[in-house]
Amino acid sequence: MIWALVLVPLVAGLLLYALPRSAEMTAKWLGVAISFAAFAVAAFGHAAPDETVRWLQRPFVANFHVGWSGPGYWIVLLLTLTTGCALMVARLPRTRDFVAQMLVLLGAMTGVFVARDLLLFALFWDLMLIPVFIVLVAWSPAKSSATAWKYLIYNLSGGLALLLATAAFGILTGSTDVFGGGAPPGALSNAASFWIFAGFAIAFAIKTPVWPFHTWAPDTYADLPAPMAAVVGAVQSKAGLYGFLVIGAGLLRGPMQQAATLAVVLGLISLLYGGFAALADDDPKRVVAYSSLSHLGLIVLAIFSFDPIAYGGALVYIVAHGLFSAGLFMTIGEVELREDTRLISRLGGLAARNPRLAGGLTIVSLAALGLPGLCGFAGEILILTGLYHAGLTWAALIALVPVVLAAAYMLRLFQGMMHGPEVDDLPEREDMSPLEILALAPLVIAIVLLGVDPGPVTVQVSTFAEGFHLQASAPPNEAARTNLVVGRTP
Amino acid sequence: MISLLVVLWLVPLGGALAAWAFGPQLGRAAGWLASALAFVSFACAVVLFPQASNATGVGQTLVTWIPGYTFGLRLDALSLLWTLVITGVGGLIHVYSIGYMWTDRAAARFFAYLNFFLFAMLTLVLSDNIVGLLIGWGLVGLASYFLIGFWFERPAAVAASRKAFVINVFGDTGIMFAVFALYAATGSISYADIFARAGTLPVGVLVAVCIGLFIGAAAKSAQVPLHTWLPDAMEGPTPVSALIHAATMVTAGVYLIARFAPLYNISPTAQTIVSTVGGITMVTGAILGIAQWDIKRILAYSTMSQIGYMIMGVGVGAYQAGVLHFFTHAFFKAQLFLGAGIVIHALGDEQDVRKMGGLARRMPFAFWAMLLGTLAIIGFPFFSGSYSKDAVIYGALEAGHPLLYAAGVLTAGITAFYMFRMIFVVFFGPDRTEVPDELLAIPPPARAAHAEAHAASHAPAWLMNAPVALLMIPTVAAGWLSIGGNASPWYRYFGTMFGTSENVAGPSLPIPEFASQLIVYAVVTVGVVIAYRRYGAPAAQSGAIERLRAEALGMPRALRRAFFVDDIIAAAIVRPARALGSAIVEIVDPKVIDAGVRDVAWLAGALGLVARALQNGLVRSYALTIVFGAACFLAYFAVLGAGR
Amino acid sequence: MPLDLANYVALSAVMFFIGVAGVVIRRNPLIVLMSIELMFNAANLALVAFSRAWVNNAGHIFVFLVVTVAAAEAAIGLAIVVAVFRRAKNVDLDEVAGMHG
Amino acid sequence: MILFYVLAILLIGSAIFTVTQKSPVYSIVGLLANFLTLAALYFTLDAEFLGVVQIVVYSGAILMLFVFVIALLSSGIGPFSEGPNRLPRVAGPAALTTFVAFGFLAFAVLHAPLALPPAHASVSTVGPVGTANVFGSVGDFGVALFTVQLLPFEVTAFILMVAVIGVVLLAGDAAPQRTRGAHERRAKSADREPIVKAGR
Repeated sequence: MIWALVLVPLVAGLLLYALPRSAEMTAKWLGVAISFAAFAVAAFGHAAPDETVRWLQRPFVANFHVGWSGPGYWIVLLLTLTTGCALMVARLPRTRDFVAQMLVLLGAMTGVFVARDLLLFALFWDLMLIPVFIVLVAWSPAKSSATAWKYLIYNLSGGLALLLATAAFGILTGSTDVFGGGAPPGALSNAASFWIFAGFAIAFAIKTPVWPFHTWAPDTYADLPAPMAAVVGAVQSKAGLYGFLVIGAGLLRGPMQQAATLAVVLGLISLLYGGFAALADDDPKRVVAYSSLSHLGLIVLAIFSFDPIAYGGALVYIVAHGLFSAGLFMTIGEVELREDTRLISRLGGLAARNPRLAGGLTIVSLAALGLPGLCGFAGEILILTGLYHAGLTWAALIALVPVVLAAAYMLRLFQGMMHGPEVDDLPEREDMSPLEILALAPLVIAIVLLGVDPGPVTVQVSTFAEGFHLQASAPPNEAARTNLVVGRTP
Repeated sequence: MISLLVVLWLVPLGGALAAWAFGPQLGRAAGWLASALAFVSFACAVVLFPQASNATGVGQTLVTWIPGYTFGLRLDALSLLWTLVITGVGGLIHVYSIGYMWTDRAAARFFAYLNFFLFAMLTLVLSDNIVGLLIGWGLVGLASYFLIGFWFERPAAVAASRKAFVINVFGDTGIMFAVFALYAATGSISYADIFARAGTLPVGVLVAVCIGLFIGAAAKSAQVPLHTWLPDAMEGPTPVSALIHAATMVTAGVYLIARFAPLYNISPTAQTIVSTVGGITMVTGAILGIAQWDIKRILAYSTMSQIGYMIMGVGVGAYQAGVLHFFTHAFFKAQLFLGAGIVIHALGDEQDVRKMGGLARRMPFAFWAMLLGTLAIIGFPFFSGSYSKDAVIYGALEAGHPLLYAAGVLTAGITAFYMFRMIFVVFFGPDRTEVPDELLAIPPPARAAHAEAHAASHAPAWLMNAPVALLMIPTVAAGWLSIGGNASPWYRYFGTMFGTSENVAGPSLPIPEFASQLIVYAVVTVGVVIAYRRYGAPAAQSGAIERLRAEALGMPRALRRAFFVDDIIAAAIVRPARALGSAIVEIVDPKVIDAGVRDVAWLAGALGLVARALQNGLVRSYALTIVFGAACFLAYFAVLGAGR
Repeated sequence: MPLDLANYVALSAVMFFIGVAGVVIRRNPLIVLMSIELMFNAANLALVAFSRAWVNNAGHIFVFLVVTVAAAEAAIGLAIVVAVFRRAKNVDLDEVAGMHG
Repeated sequence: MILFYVLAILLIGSAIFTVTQKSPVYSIVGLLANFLTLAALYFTLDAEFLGVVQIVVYSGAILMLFVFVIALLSSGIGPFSEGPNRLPRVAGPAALTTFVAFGFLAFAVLHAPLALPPAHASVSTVGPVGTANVFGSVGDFGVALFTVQLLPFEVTAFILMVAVIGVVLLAGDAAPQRTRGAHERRAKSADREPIVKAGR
């Protein structure tokens, strides 16, 4: 059943091209139906057992192994929900092809979050870049495909590092089917595990993004059409954090602890850097991108604090950030559809004519600035509590600065677009249609629910955090190791 | 009965959602609905009064996030007092607002915000834990933001709302620090657990937590130097100013410190900081109150000053006195604002006192309302303010802060002066409503440009007058609750909460309480007399226009710019932050970080060029390359062979 | 001075590099092909000489192979020359630079 | 020994003659001389079969091929006209590289312990069959070729067949559809999009 979550969207995405080009509505609603069906299947199938198909025996064991992990479950829910909501309001040329790409993206990303095998994970990791690249090339408003290449080069570099690290891991331990439940892999030497972790960390840091690997993100988000920006901004960036959480903290905790100081410093820089940059940019999508840099930096801090409270907060914040950034991209996209521009300096006073749109943007931007009672706050306060609890007092204190910055830049974004005197030369358009409200409503409801009670999410992560992890610094068992290393014995 | 607590808490939220979602359909009914729901909450609080008026009260557990992060409600003596004021005064202001917003298109949205504010404020005071308090803290900030920026097409309102919100979020971070420091130290967020383990906190943590909490309190309660949002917040509709920015929300800081009395009591350092900042605010607000021409800004600075009194009161440990001042202030300040609202409304949104004058004859009801409020605020004998203010001032002396005591007495005098200045300028002298701006030195953009059809309001007059009239009773009489010292109903009510007044009136005090009251009265009288001589006397009124003009032009720059606090914040924080952001977006990202990446790409391109030059298609050059390679191999083997 | 393997190998080397020079310097494809034949033969000479030295006729077999390959190479090369000549009416190697990058 | 030096001088001289001639026809004559000399050298190295093969295959077949091609091309308009030298400055480096490579090779050869054992001193040691034939004789060679080295021998057949097919395909097709100019230029690199865009 979990395989169906991955394969049905992938296959459906490819099959959509068999539809006539004019069947735009059919394609769109098919996409929406598949997304929400996936959401329902995932939501009700949280107890589904792992599914494995044999893949490789040499040079190391790898299986088509999928299953739920605590974080993966919530992120897949987030993914299917945002994809469905985003598709509902997709209005752009060549809708059929776009929906197809979205479905491929959905399948590939689901694959990333349910893969229980490192090699499979790496496979889906690279696969999920492709639809984004295609959409950047084909639907970007910009004339050149420079953004697409930038996106691809950055992320493929990460993907390459990931693949190398995976291969090294497989060859050295004999198996990549190592997420929970599998046979215990052979021990890694400290040096080897450090370099393997470095490979993973590069991929994850680029994807998240962490300063200074972030410059692809604002360009990408700015050029992607709003529905895909919502999905990519909300969920794809979580792949890096998911990796840190599951592969880093789960499998390679030893080297991860060695790298903690560096990661905390980079996380703090990301926090502040993104916050300040978001104060200045005129393009709201880039503001959201920079704010993501800031918010996700906080999650990086949380992950590298190795504190159970912070882990709970990190997962809450991962889901929360997905919800509100998807909402932000969607509402910004709707403003852009109406006014043909989205620059803060050009817009103003939209709330008078489009009060419902303003209301939607209010809620998502409030969640983004961490208003107590909405989901952003729940994650934030838990992470900060965890950071302080873990002894990272100064990090916790510095992390308070972006809280204020977030209020400043989010209000600047919101008020710049919605408030102030009406701008005369903007076209006067309809307020949100019922369909658009319907598309935003699930996100808003989730934002409020998660803000009121993140309990279910934190419970998931706490069981996960203690559930499994390989001690990389375990005493090396040479005999076991040479037995496992296939093809390298002289 | 427990479910009644939840009802009390959630009823305003229901009203807010209903008014928000069905505003257009409800029309004016939204106002009535919202008011009714506010009174429902009030009724619930009254029903719960017998059980709740002690230190334990009634409670209800709601949800758990992680172990120790358990949320619940608790209604005890302290929160009950606030609840009654919030819902009671809030209900009256709701009714008043129906009249005030009679012609506003977006009135339903206004009532949604007002009800949402009630909900948020109830969350704040009813929470039995610090995170719940923080949630309420943030939500009241949001409600305040919504209501300040209610007329969002006015740039000034938008800017003011943003400023208020950002400063309040800054305050929130202080409380956030307290949250995680306390959680780390005690493993819980509930007040009960924290206070039970308060004694085990290290001194450093304790002081840091108290300061963090006070940062939150200072931002919310407009304490120096985080006060600058409050005068700007007067951009919101006047009922909002009355409810949020005078009676309830801005006093949340007082609640916070009173709530955390067990922590402050064992941390004299924090107490000193709190009371000192309160004292400074008290004086600063009063001095700046002298320099204002906008009737609402006068009241805003007086609010700031009065909250300074309260903070000083709770800061020195005189919790009953500080909270009593909150209690009386809620009534008389609401009364003042609502009275001012009647004036402003009647004059078509004119707020500049120079454009008023002689209104006592035209609006006798507003005049009497304002006069009663003024008498209460300056501490005129037997009015409510005198009891609470005297208690606070004397409390400072009792706690051993003679300097603060002196400042309190002085501020009482200044308060008397600027309040009566307002009364005299607004209600006496010649009518200046038709005098051109130039003659009064009114700068052109200072006036609110919001010319919604308020002037032609057809709301029944009683809608606005009745709440004001009802407020007159507690404005005069609320202080009588405390007559009789420790035996009074007030002190008995809080007996279980803060213990019996620890004011051991020792012989070491230089003056007894009664003498202190007389001193205050004397100073107040001096203030009133000076105000009368400058503004009220017939001699002063004859040339009022010229004199007001001269005074406006001759105002010291420091006063006009409110001691430059805004300028300092802008120069030290806001502008550097913006500049840093611009530098990142325009320089660092494209020119530094991307440049590194571009250099890598350039290198690849350069390598490509070299490789391309080799691929010239000429067979001979390929052959030569092969030969070169062969030569290298040969050299390698020759050298290797020679080395052996 | 006794005749030894070194003489043969050195002779082979000289001949080889004469061929190399021809390939690198000449622009007439026919002469270049002949130079290649020279190089083949130089290699063959070395093979035969080594084969003789170790008294092992594997070298001879290899020479046989090389001769075959040389024949095939010459045939193909000349066919290419003919084909190029048909297209360009010219057999200057420098003119056949369509593969430049 | 004298024979060796005579043959060596002849070999080198004919090779140089081959490479330096302007006309391919003269080169072929030089090459013929070269091949014949080489055949003689093979005989001195006891490789009688190979010597014969050298004469028959090279001098008889391959050189004939060259002659045919020259004849074929000469029948058209101005054969072998040379265009401008597009690597004018390559001669120096080419000579230098060649010479250096040669130097290294010579250095290696002269420092290698290469002694020549006496002729007919032993029989071939090739293969397990080891028929007691004389080294380099036709019999010896044939036994090796058809027993131990059968696979390479078969492979040569394939090579030749592929070559025949290739030649037919290459030279046998009709006149070209169009003439491609060798001097066709690619688009300027400046017209192309840079990969990473320069800022916003």
